[in-house]
Amino acid sequence: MQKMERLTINHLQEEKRQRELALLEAALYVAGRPLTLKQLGSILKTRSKKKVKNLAKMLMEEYAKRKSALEILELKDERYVLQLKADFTPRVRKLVNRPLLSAGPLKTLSYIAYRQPVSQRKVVEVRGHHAYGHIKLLKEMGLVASEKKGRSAILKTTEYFADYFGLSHDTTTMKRELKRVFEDFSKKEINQAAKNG
Amino acid sequence: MQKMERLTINHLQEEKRQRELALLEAALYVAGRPLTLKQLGSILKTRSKKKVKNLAKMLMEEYAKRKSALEILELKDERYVLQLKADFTPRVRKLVNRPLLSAGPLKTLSYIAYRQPVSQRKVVEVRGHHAYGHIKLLKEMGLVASEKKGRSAILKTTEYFADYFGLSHDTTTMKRELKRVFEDFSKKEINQAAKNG
Amino acid sequence: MSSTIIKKPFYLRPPWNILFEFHKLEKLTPWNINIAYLLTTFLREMEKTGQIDFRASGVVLDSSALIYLMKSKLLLKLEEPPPPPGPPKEFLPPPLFLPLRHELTSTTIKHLLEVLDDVLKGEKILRLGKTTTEPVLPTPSEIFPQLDIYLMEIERQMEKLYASLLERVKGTGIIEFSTLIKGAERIEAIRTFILLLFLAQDGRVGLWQDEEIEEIYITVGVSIAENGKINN
Repeated sequence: MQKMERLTINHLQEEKRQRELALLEAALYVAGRPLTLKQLGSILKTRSKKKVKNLAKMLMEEYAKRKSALEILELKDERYVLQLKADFTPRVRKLVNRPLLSAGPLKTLSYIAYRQPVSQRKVVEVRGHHAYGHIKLLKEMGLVASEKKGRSAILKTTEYFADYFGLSHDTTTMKRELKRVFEDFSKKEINQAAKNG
Repeated sequence: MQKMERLTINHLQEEKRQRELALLEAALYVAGRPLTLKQLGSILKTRSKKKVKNLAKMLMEEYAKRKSALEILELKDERYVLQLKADFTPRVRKLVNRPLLSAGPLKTLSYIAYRQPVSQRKVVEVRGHHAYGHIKLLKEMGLVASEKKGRSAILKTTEYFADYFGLSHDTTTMKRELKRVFEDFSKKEINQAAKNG
Repeated sequence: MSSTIIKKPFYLRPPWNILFEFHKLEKLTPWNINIAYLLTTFLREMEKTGQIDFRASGVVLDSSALIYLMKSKLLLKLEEPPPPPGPPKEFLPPPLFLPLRHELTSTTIKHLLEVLDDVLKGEKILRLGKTTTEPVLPTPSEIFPQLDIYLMEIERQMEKLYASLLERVKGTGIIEFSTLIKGAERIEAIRTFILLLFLAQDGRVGLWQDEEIEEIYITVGVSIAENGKINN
């Protein structure tokens, strides 16, 4: 009888855990951006960061185990995100219903993120006249915001931008984080070039 | 020896199938809307609807088996969609805070939906010159499609638009639906104003 | 055969040989050649050996001059101001590729209808505006509603401007707006333009604009009525 009870309890616990994992998955799916332990905790109705972290790790492992096109990543500051694995991007790109930015606007975005706060004049000087169109697009997508300062407009990335990439909201920290990303990228480029060369 | 070979072949086939399932999953995930067998076939690079259908069913089963917050459904006219199970929506709704479009483009979209099929010239006349940019964005997002008619472009909303707002794919029915909802809405507004006034 | 004939003259031996072999000279850094030392020792050696050779002295003189020239050229080169440092090369970070993520958006059909209401109001205003296309020109009160005195004077001002126009266009019958307002203050130019609109409405002048250069041409007198180009 005692054994039966234990089995039932285990079973109930397992069911509860499954539900919590699904709730976590639901949160990450609808958000489409990195979520903090706190945000996830509020969905799970718990204040225990440890619990959320454990569940997030479990879900990550579950995703890693099945041969899915999706992945859950842990970003800095204990944030988690659900996204498509990068290798699938080229095959399904055409199905995306958002204006996907091409390399030009993405370079302008990188530059603004890296130099912010930066005047629009400076961005156009460095990136050329096409940058006007890029800036407009980036603003429309909510990735960049501008502020009037005298005659010029000062450009900054938005919180949405920071969230999208799992970067810090604090500009100084974010710039440091970006520097690291760019450095990693340059190294990869160099390695690639060395391999190809 | 023969057995070994068969095992290898099975193994390779299994790997290929896994890759195809993942690709299907990737397509449904990034689209975020129902996709037809044809659309899915073009991603899988096959014209065999039967093959796509089989794979879609397999993926559906796989999703049903794990206790996921997501589900794959087959809709009528053989379309498939990956979506959040309805019971999870209330729990995670507060994480959804990004509008589909900012106010300007949304206004232009609403006008096109209400007056469709409508000439681009007419839309620009009513909505102003900014509408050119809005129309471009709406087309890129797959919400609006245009058709050349002489010198002018005739604008219509797409099936994606209908799916997004839960409207009929048939334009006439959709306009009727929109009008009805709009009238209900206006009445409510008037009542509200009468109450407040 | 005496041995003196075979023996090379002293100056073809190092270190003086440098002064006789131009091709070697060009390969050396001029600053490494001590001319004073070479010349002093050359003279001393010549005196000692008694081999006085004016041709050799001439070549030595020539070489020394050449070395001096090389040295001074280098000096001049050094004096050239260093090229201004180019603008520091801006670091252009690589593009940030956006990962693909599904995201539910918050726009509902209710939002769509809320804004539709606005848009349809705008459409209605546009239609109303269209039915009242007459008169083409704004009434004076629309332009300067608060300047009553100015309005009272408007007739007088129109006459004044018209007279001045007749005076200025003389035989040609046409004048550019920019010429008309040359040297006038901004407010004066605006006033003149408004008066022109009134005159045009009365059919006393014709106005047309070149879209490319944005110049406005004012035509005055009978000829306007004949050439159908009047554009209000």
